[in-house]
Amino acid sequence: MSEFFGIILRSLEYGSIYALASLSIILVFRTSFTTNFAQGMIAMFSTYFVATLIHKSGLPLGVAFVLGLIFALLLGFLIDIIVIRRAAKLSPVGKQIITLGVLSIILGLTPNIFGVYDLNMPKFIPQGDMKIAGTSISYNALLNIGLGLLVMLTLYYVLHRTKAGLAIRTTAENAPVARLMGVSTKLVTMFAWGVAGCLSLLAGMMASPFSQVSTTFMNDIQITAFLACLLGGFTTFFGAVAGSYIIAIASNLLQVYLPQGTVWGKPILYILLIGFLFLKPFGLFGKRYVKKV
Amino acid sequence: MADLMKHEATLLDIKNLSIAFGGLKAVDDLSFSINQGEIYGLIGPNGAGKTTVFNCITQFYKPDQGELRFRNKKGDIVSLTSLPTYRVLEQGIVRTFQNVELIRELSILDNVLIGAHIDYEKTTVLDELFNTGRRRREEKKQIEAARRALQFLGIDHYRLFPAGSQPYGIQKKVELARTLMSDPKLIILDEPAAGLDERETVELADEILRIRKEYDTTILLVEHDMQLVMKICDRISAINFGRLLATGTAAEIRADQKVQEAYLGVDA
Amino acid sequence: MKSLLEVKNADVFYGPIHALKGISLDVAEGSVVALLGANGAGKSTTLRAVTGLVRSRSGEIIYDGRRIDRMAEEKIARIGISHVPEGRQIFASLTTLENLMIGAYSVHDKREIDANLERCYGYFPILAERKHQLAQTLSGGEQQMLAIARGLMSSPKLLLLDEPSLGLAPLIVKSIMDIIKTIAKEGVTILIVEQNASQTLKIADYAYVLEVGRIIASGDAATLASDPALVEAYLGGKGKPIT
Amino acid sequence: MDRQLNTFQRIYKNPYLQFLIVGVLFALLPTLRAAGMVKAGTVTVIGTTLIYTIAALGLNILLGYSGLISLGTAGFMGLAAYCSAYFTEQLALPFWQSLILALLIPTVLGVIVGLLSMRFVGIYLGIATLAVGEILSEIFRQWDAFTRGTSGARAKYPKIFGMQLDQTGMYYLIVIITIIVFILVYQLLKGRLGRALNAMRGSEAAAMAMGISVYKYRLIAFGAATLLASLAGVLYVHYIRISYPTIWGLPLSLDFLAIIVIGGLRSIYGTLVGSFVIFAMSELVLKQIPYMENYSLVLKGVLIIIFILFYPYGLAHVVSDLRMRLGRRKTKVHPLAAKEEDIDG
Amino acid sequence: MRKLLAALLVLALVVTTMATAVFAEEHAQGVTDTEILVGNTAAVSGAFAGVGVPFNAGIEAYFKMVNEEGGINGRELRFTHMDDEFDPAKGKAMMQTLVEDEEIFAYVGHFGTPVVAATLIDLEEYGIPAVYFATGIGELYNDQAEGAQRALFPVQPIYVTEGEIMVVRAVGSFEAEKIGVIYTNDDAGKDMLRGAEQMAEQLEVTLVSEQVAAGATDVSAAVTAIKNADVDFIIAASIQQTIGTIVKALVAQDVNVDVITTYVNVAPVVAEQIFADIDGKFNVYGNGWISLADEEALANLALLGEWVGEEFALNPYSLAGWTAAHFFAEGVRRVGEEPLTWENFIDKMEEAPIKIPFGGEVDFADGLRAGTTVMNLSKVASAEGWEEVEPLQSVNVILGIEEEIEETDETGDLEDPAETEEG
Repeated sequence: MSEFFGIILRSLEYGSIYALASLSIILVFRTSFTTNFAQGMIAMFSTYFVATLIHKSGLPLGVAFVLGLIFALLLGFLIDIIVIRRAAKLSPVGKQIITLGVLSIILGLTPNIFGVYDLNMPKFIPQGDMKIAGTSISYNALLNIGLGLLVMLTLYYVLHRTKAGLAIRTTAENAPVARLMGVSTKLVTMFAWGVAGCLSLLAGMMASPFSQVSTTFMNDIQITAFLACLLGGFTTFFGAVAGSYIIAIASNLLQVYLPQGTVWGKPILYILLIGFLFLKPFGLFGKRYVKKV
Repeated sequence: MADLMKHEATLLDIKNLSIAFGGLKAVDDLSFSINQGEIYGLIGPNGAGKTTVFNCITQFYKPDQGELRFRNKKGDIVSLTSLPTYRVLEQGIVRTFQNVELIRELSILDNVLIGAHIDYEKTTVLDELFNTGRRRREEKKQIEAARRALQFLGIDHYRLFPAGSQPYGIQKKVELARTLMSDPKLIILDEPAAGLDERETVELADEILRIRKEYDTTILLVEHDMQLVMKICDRISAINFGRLLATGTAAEIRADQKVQEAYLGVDA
Repeated sequence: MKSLLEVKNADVFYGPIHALKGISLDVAEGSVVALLGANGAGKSTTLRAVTGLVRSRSGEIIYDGRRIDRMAEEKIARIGISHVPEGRQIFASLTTLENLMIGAYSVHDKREIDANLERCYGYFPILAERKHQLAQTLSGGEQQMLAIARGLMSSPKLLLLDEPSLGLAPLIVKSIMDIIKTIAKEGVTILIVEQNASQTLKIADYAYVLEVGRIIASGDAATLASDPALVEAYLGGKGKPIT
Repeated sequence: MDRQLNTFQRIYKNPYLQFLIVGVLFALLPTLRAAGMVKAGTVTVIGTTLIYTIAALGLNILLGYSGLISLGTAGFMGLAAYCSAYFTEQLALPFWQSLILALLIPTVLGVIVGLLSMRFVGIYLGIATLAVGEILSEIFRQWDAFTRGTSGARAKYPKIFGMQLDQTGMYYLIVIITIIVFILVYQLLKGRLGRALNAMRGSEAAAMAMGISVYKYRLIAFGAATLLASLAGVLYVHYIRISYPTIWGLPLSLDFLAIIVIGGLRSIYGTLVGSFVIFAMSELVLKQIPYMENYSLVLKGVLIIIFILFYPYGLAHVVSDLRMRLGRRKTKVHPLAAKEEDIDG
Repeated sequence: MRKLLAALLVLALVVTTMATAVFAEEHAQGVTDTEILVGNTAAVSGAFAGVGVPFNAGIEAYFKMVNEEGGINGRELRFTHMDDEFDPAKGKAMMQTLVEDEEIFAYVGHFGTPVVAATLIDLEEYGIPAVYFATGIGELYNDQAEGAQRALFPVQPIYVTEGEIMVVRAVGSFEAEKIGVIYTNDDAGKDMLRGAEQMAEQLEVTLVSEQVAAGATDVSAAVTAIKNADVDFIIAASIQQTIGTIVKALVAQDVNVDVITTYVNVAPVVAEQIFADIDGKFNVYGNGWISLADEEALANLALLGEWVGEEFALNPYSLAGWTAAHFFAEGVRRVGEEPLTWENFIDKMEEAPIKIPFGGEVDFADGLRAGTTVMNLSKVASAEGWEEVEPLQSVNVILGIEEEIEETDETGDLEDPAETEEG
C-alpha cells in the first residue's frame, strides 16, 4: 500500500511539471489560436539562461530565477510582437508552422549563445526528505508539488477573480466581442505569450534538476503536455491540469504493475488514451464545436 | 388525417415535425406538404425556424418527432429520416445554403461538377488513377452537362475562375447550377436572394421560374425578400417560433393578420 | 440638436459582397434612432462599421467630433460607444456578474462600476437573482437583458443595439422595449437596429429604412410609421400602412 | 475565356509533358555529377528530397485536399521502411513481393487511424495522430525482432526485373517513381475524387448535400496519404540502406507539414519546392555560406517564418501572389484564402 | 584538363564502386607532398551540438599541434568536416561528397550512432580508412576483419563489451548475485543490456532489467520495479543526462545498493550532478577506458588543454576527438617514407598496439576490431570528480582468471590515494 501511495505521491511531482507545461500551451492556444510546438524550446532556452547565470555569473539560484522569469516574459512578448501578431490572419496550420520556425531559431541559437555544455541545475531545496505514510519524499519534491499547486491556484485566482483574468477569458471565448468591451486583445495575447513563457520556465526549473539542462530535456515533457491538453480538452484551462496529473499517475502505475511495463507502458498508455478519446473526442472537459449551415 | 402521400401530386409531406435544441423548440409540430411542380415559399422572421426545417428535410438534423416522406426519383415513397445525410441527394432532393457553401479555391466548373458526384456511372478509383477512356468519356459528359447548366444561368464564360474570387451574385448562381447537376425532383433554396442587388433579384426570379420549367422540378425556398416570394411562389407557409402561422397564396399571406404581427410587430 | 454620430457615405464590403453602398446617417445627441429593414439590408453592418468590427472602404464615421473609422475596436469602446451585438454574444462560460464586469472593463472607478451595476439590476432585477449563474444557463430573454446590461456597464454615451427582439416572445420584446425607452430617457443616445418595426417606431425619434445596402427612406418615427415604403421593405408589394 | 493557344503554349501547358520534363531534369543529375559539375552528395540529397516529396504529397492529399491533419506521417513512412527491410532481409522475399506487403500493411493501419478522423477535428486530430506516431516510434525502438531496435534495420539496393541496382540506379528509380506519382496524383485529384475531397474540406455540409459520403472519402484520403508515405519509406530504406528509429519521430512529421504549407497546399510543384526548402536548402545553400554552418538552423527558421508571412498560400503561388500585388486587386480576399474553420489543427 | 581527368576517374569510381579504390598514383587520394586531407561529418548545430562541437575541436587541436611541429613527414594534416545534424541520409550524402569530391584520405572520428550505422556499408564499399567511431554500437565489433572491413578502426569500447564488463565488475569486485539493470531505450542502453545479459548467463547470476526513456524526467517506475526485485547491485546503463535522473530516483526511493555506470558518464559534470544527492547513501562507480593515473596521461591532458583552449579543456568529447586524431596520426607516422596508400596505412595500424594518450592501448592486430577492452573503475568521490579505485583491467583479470601482467604501465597499487580522473 505504501508503495502504491509512493507512486501516486511521486507522480504528483511530475504531474505538476506537465501541468505547468500544458497550461502554457493552453494559454497560448486559447488567446492566439496557435498550437505552439516551440513551447518546450522556449522553456529550454530560458532554463539555459538561468543555468548560465548560475554557472557563469555565479548568481544565487533565487536571483537567477527571478531574472529568468523576466527573460521568459520578454521572450514571450518578443515572439508575439515580432512573429505571431503578424500571423494573425493565417490559418491555424500556418501558425503552427510559424512556431516550427521559432523552434528552429531557438534550437539553432542555443549552442551559439549558451555554449555546448549540458548544465546542472540545482534544486530549489538541495537536500532533506521526510516520510509520509511510509514513503519518503524530498522537501524539494514537496516544494515542487506545492509550487505547481500554488501557480495553478494563482492562475485560477487571476483568471476568475481579477479584471485581467476576465480579459483573458473573454479573449479566449470571443475575441471580437472582447474588443467591443474595450479589452485590448493584442495586449492580452502578448501577456499570454509572456506568462506562458514564465510557466514554461518554471516547468523547466522543476524538471531540469532531474537530469540536466540540455537542448533536448524538455522534448518528452512537451509531448506529454500536448497529450494532457488532448485528454483534458483544449478548450479549458482546468482540463489540461487534470489531464497532466492523470497521465503522470497512469503512466507510472502502468509501468510498475504491467509485466514488461517499463518497456511497453508508454505505448499502451497512448493506445488507452486514444481509445478513451475515441469515446470522448473533445477530452474530459472539452466542448464540441458545431458549425451551423 | 388523410394520408397526403396517396395523392400522386404530393411530392413531400411533412407531418408533425418537431426538433428542440437545449430545451428551445426550434420547430414545433409543423406540418405542410408540397405538390409536384410547385414553387413553395417558407417565410417567417429571423429565428423562426425556417432553416431548421430545411436541415431536417435534408437530414442535417435528425428531428425529434414527426414524419418526412418523399416521393423519390423511382416514384417510391421513402421516409427521409431513415437516411444518412449524404444519401438524401440520390432520392432527388438537393439544396443550397444560406451562406453559399462553395469551394472557394476550385474553379466554378469544378464546383458545379461536384453536384454530379453521384451521377458518375461506374467510374472507379482505378479509372481515375489511370485516366482510362471510360473516365474521360464520363468526365466529358459531365462537363457538357455542367456547361449546359452554366449556360442556362448565363455564367458559362466565368467557368474557369476560382469560385471564391467571384462576386456574390455569381457565386449564388454557381450554387444554383450545382443543384441542377443531380437531376433533382426537389430543389431547396435557402435565401437565394440574400446579398443580391435589385437587378440580380429580378434575374433570380426569372431563373427560378425557368428552372422549374426546363428541369421539370419542384422548388421549396426560404426567402426574406418578400417581393421575390410574392412574385414567384404558388403557395407560401409562414412560420414563427417553429409553428405554422398560415398557408396560402401570396395575397392571402400578405393579408393575414398573424403574419403581419410576426413581421412588423403590429399589436394584435 | 448636436449630432453625436455621423456616418458619411460609408461603403462596406464582405469579400465580394457590397454590403453597404454609401450609407449616410446622423444620430443626434440624446435621441433614439432606428435602422429598419429586412434581413440582409445592411442594418447590422452599419453598426459593425461604427464600432470597427468591419471597416468601411470609403466614407467617414465621426463620433463626438472625431473620426473613428480607423480607430482600434477596443479604443472605440473606451470613448463611450457601446455595442450590444446581434445574437447577444454574451460570454457563455462566464457568470452573469462576470459578463457585467467585462462590460465595465474600460471603467476604472469602483464607485462608478457599483453604481452602474445597481442601475442595471434596477432595469433587470432578474439579473441580480441570477448573478452567479453561468450565462449559458440563462433563457433567451435573460441573455438579451444581460447583453444590454453589459453594454450599459461602461457608462456609454452612445448605445448601439442590434436586434434586441430577435427570437424573443412578444411579451418579452415589449418589456425590453420599455426598458430601452427608460434608458433613453436617462440620457443615453441610442441607435437601434430592428426587424420589429412597429415596436421600434414607438420608442424611436427618428428612423432610417434600409434595403440591400441603401437607405430608401428616413424620417420622424411617427411619420414613417404610416409610410408605405416600410411595408414594402418588409413584405414586398404595395401594402397598406401599418398602425 | 477560350483563348487560342499557340503550339508552344500547347506544349508547355500540357501537364504530362511538364512532369516528364521535370523528370528528365532530375535524371540528368548523375550525368552532371559524372562531369564533375555537382558534388556526389548533392545527388543523394536530391534523391532523398524526392523521397520526402512523395511522402509530403501524401500529406498534401490529406491536409490540402481533405482538410485533415496528421502528425503521424513519419511513423507510417518508418513502418513501411521497416517492413521492407524485414521482408527483404529477414524473410528474403523478392523486392516486388516485399514492396506490396510493405505498402499494404501501413496503409491498412493508416485507414484504421483514418477512423479517428470521424471523431476528432482540428488540433484534436493533430495531437491524436501525434500519439499514433509516438506509438509507432516506440515500437521501432522496442520490437527488436522486427526492427533490430537501436542497431537499425539494414536493407540492400533492390534487384528489379533481374537487374541489380546500384546507388545511381536507385536514384533513377526514385526519379521515375516520383514522376509516376506526380502523374497519378494529378490524374486522381483533377477529377471526381479530387472534387469530392475538396468539397469535404471546403464545406462538409455541401459535400453531404451533394451525396458525398464524408466517411468514405476521409478513409480514402487517409489511405492515399499512408500509401504514399509507405512508398517513400520503402524507397528510403533501399536508398539509404538503413532504417533507424530516431529518424521517424515527430520532427520529421512536422517537417512534412512545413513542406506543404511553405510550398503550397494542393500543389504538386509546391510540395516539391517545399521539400527542397526544408530538406535540401540547408545542405545545398545555407551550409555553403561561410561562417554560417553553426547558424543554418537559425536561418532555416527565419526563412520558414518569412515564407509563411509573405507567401501564406505557399511558394507555389508566388506568381499569382505577385500578380495580386501588382494591381488587378479586385477583391481584398485572395482567391485561395481558405476560410478559418476549413483546416485547423 | 586535369579537372576533367579527375572527374573521369571519379566516374570510374562511382560506376564500379570498387571495394578498394587505389589510384594509379603513388599515394592515395587526399595525399599530396605537403598535406594530408581528412574529414568527418558530425552534428555541430542543434540538439547534438554539445557533442559534435567539442569532439571536432579535439581533433582540430591535435592536428594544429602536429602541424605547428612541422607535420608528419613534411605533410600537414588538414581537417574538413560537415554538419550532418545526426541524420543518416545527410550523413551518407556528405560522406559521398567528402570521399568522392573532397577526396579525403581518411575518415577521422566518425560520429553519431544513426549516421555510423547508415554509412558503415558505404565505408566498406569505398574501402577508405576510418579511424575512431564516436559511438559504441555492436556492428563495429569484429574480431576477424577481412578485406574492406579492415579499414575500420574502432577505438572506444563497444557498448556490448562494456555491458559485459559491468557485470564482471559487479560479480568480480562486488560479489553481486542478483543484478538490476536500468537501461535507456537508446543504442547505448540496449547494447549494454545485451552485453550484460550475455555475461550474466555465462557467470550464472540473476539479472533483472527495467527500461527508461533516454532523456526522461520521470524514471520512478523503473526504479520502483528494480527496488521490488530486491537486487544487490545496480547497473545504470545510460549515457549522460539520464544517469542523473536514475541516481536521483534511486535516492528518492531509498534504494541503497551500489551502482555502476558507463565510461561516458565518468565526467566531472556528472559527479557534480549527483554527488549531493547520493549523500553517502550508496556509491556510484563508473567504468573508464582512459586512466589518468600515469604521468604521460596527465601530460597529454595538459597538452590537450593547451591546444584546445579553456572551454573544452576538460570535455570528455574533446578528449575523444584528440584520441581519434592521435590514432590517425600514429598510423601515418608509422607509414613513414613509404607511399601513403590505404593499404599501407591499414597494415601499419595493425602492426602494433597503439597507445591511447590518456592511458591504455588498442590492438588492431590480425583483424581484431573491438575497440579498447580493458577498463578501470572509478567512483564519485566529490562534487568535483571521480576517483579511480581499480586500474585498467581486462575481463579475465577482474574475474581472477588471469594474472594482472604488464596490462598497463601503472602499478595498480590501490593503497595509494588515486588521482582524480578528469575524463
